[in-house]
Amino acid sequence: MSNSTSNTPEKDHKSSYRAEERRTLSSGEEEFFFDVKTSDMEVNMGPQHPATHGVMRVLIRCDGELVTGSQVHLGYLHRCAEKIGENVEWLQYLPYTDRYDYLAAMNNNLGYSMAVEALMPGLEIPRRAVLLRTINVELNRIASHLVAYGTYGLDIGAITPFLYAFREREWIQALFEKICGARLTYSYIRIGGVFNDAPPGWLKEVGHFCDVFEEKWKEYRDLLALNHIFIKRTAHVGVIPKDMAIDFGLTGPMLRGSGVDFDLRRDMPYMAYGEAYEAGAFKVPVGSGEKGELGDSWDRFYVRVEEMMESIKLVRWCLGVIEDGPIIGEIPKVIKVPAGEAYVGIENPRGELGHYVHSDGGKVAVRCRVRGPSFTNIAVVEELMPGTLLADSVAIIGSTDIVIGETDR
Amino acid sequence: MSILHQQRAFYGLLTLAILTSVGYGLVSHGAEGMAFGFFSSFTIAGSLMCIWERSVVRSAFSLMATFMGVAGLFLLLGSDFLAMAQILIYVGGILALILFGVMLTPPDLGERSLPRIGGTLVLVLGGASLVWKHVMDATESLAVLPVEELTPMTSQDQSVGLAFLHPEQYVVAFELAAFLLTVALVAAVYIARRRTADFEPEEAA
Amino acid sequence: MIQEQADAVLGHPVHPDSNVFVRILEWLPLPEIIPGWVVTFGGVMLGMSIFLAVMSVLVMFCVWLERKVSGHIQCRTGPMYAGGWHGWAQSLADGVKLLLKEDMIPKDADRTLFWIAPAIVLGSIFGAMVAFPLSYDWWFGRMDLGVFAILALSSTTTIGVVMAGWASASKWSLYGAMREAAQVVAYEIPLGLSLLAPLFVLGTFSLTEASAMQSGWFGMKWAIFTNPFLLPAFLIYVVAALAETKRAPFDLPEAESELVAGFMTEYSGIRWSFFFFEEYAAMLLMSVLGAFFWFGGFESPLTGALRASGMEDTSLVFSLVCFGTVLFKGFVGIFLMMWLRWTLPRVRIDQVMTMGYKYLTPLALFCVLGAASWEALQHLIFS
Amino acid sequence: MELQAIHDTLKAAGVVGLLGCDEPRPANKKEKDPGRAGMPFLLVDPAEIVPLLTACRDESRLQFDLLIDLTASDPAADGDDLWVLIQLLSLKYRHRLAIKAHLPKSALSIASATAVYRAANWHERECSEMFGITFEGHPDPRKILLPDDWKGFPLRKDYEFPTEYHGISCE
Repeated sequence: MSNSTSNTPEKDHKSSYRAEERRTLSSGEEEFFFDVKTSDMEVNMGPQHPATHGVMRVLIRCDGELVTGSQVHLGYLHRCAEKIGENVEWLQYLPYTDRYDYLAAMNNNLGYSMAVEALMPGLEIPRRAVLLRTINVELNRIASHLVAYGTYGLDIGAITPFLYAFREREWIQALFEKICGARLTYSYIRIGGVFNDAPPGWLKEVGHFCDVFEEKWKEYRDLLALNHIFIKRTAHVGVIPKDMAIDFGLTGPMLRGSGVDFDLRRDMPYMAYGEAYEAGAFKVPVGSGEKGELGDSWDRFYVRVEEMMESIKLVRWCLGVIEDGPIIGEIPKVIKVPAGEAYVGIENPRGELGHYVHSDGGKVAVRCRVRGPSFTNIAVVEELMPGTLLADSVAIIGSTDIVIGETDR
Repeated sequence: MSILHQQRAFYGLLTLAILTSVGYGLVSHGAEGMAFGFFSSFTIAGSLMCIWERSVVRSAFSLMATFMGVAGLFLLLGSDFLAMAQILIYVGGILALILFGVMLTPPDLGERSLPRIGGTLVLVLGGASLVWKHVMDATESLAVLPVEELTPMTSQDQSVGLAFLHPEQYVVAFELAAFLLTVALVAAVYIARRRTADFEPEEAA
Repeated sequence: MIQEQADAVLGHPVHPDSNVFVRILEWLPLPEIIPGWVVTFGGVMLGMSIFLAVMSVLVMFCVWLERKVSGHIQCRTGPMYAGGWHGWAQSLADGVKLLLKEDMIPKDADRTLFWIAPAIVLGSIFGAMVAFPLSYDWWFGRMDLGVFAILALSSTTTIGVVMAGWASASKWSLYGAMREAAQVVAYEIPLGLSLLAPLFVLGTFSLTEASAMQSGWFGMKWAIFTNPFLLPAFLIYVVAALAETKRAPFDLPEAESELVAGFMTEYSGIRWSFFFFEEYAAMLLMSVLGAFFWFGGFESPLTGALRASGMEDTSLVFSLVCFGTVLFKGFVGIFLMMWLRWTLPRVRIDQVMTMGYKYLTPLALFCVLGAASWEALQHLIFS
Repeated sequence: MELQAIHDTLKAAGVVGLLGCDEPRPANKKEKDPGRAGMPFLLVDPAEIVPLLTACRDESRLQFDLLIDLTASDPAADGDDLWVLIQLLSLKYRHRLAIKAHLPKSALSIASATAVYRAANWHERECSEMFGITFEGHPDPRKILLPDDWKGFPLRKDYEFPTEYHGISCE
């Protein structure tokens, strides 16, 4: 406990932990200190633990409240998605993509569809389908970030924002239910387009949702992201410097939270994003170290909060340009994919979702690789944890916003 | 005799002793006697458990019974202030700190092999007879001066405060103790303070 | 001195020499044959059961209130079905459910301590509640040292919590227990110091006397209006009371996202509910204590009006009004605590410690000093 | 930058181990070639993978900062081919590079890329347990998704599904 009451300024408490570690490690010089050395304790956080957001196990070595080491164990939700991809037909695999990042199933559908479409050179996707895809994917990004917002609040101990966030998410799910009949696992975006046109009045309701959400968003930001205690808990915690983020291959809000201005939607555009960006429909929010230092948990969190607003603007833009037309390209009932291989990465709410598909011209894939962003993003946690407090480790895991279905696939 | 049996025998004897003293107090001096029997035997039982128990933490917890029993005895004497001070300082403060320190030590069961059967019997019997003797003595003294006839100590807070501040009573001792504690506190802070200058900040490395 | 002063203010002694038990026993037609100690013993038992019943009902109401308040803060309705009107029987139904649930003890747990711990927790908090007077005329246990007793006995819950955490043989429970010990030891100091400020102003440890000292200005001569240093002292008291009762944002011992459920991770059934009973009882305790020492206790414009209309302080109606007033004030405090809980995130252990030792303790000392100086100054000027 | 240009840049920088480009091509009925759709890959020599990745990362006109993915592919059960696939991404120039390295199933060993990109760590662990590739010099060669005592390499085409696991039948 003596570690907790440090008299160093609070803003660099992390570096003071680090310095202390070095002090105990370097046995060469005799330091003058009265810290009682207690035996280390190994604690299993998970597989069943509220802070691990699913069935993940983090083995933590603790000295009192101070975390001295950690090890992440995955695989509790491994469902062999890649092996299944080699055994079912192209279209049959689509519902399996819903299951890896179950909070952003639309985005997963899109990633897989785009990877297969990359192998079909003649296939053209109609404009209405492109815009419907974009609208749904962005709505799903909002829904996914709302969960990230709510559960991060929950990790920090604020329960109410979680329920507010889920209320808005519920509305998005209702919208999805109207367009495709499902609330969580949509399989809405198909190879070649989308499978169902927007029902009458749906686009109008999406516009209404945007109006309401814009107002609510300000409240949510003030309630949690700008709350003083919340800032105290997350700023300066789990700092990922720029070069470390790049070295670990982080993508999405994790990368942007560290101050790297990179977004696949803007920098390697697909669907309607290039056009939308040129029309000024959205910006890419980047962490600035506003409340703490660049790349801390608060930055990562706030990037997600701001992205929700940008997604709203994108949806608005799409609603403005959408017009009637066909919703799916010319594809046969049983899809035959020409031989070839392709890797397509798209910007998921959690980072780059990559699909590598290899076809030999047959009914099933030779190889269907899924590169889930959470899998890469969680790897950095082992590195961040030593030298933080137990409560900080929860804040760090929460700020990576992982979905276990995706790390394990 | 296994550890479990020893444990059972010990606690059985202890319970018997407590019940006996409570019962005797009740028969000889009514409700007050019963309360006295209860509190006094509780005090002694707690201290016996403290010696007997193999786990350090359980020993520490059993001290709570002792402290509470003593507080109860003070209450019985009509001295609320002392009773509450006993609970506040010993149970809420000192015991919590002892537990805090003791709990992180590894459970070393082999080390505390003091209470063997013979020693245990001696301790328990001695304790029981002590309880008995205490009850006898105390009830006799109570019989000399029944509780109803004790002058009730109204507003003890004021009498205690006045005693501390009265120049002819404890004011010098009180001030000296306060001064000593302040010096000790400042010295402790001085010794335990973190010397940030001793190791360079991380950025420099 | 203060007692005489208070007696003079009220026009009658503040401690009528009878408590609720004795009243009830006097009222019962008991035959003479029954020995005296049986009557005393029976009186104590009867009084205890009445006391437990009253307090349990209050605590159950708190649980229901918490669910309703949290529900409405979160745009839900909370319990609606059990019992009919706004789910009033929900706590009762929960209690029955918890009684019927399996009571599990982990294999490696220290069974004895695991069994005793909830009893200590519940016993100490109810012991502390005995010190509350229900009105000028009714009380359960006569306490000249009300505040002192409440602070002392409620600090014993720490031992129970630590015991529970250690006996569970779970590392998360142990963490919860250690946090509880550290937190409570740290915050007992500012809590006691912030209470010292109104104690200086009112000059008494006794709750009844403190209330009597504030009866003036038509029931509005509350301590907080008489001394400018009492407002900061009250704010410190609120923070320290939140920490003492383990309520958010200081719910570190049971931090559900970090420690699963802290010291009660391994508890189930009715034993688990004992810890919740303790939490709500402690909330009630702290709120009512605040009401007594800052917000006039039994005194309000209503009591002022009743007194002006010539009603006796010992009459039944007046006692009921007193009880209602103090309960109302207590529940306002409880509502405040709930509001905070459902709004704020949790702080970290080092921030808790820093705040307790580094800021609240010196500030509370300053308030005590200021309040005492203000009183002395007033005394010099006006006399 | 297109793949051919990247290839040329690397070649100009004196990087060894380049085996050419695997470009998509249209179907050619005369030579009975079914063609190949999709994306181009850079073919490299697995023995030179570490210096090649280092060059990709450090070469000022390429600057592939991010290792996005590292995996393998087993096209056929009867063949001896196994391909290691690496996806790189440049934040500055906004281009991607897909690398393919051929490994024979008889000698599944390749140098670990963890010294160049730390992102490779977990990807290599997964690749290793799924395909049985040994990554020389990997700092932490444990299994990651599978249980520690798992037998066989599930993503290989010649993998035989187990009939029981710890006495539990899975048929």
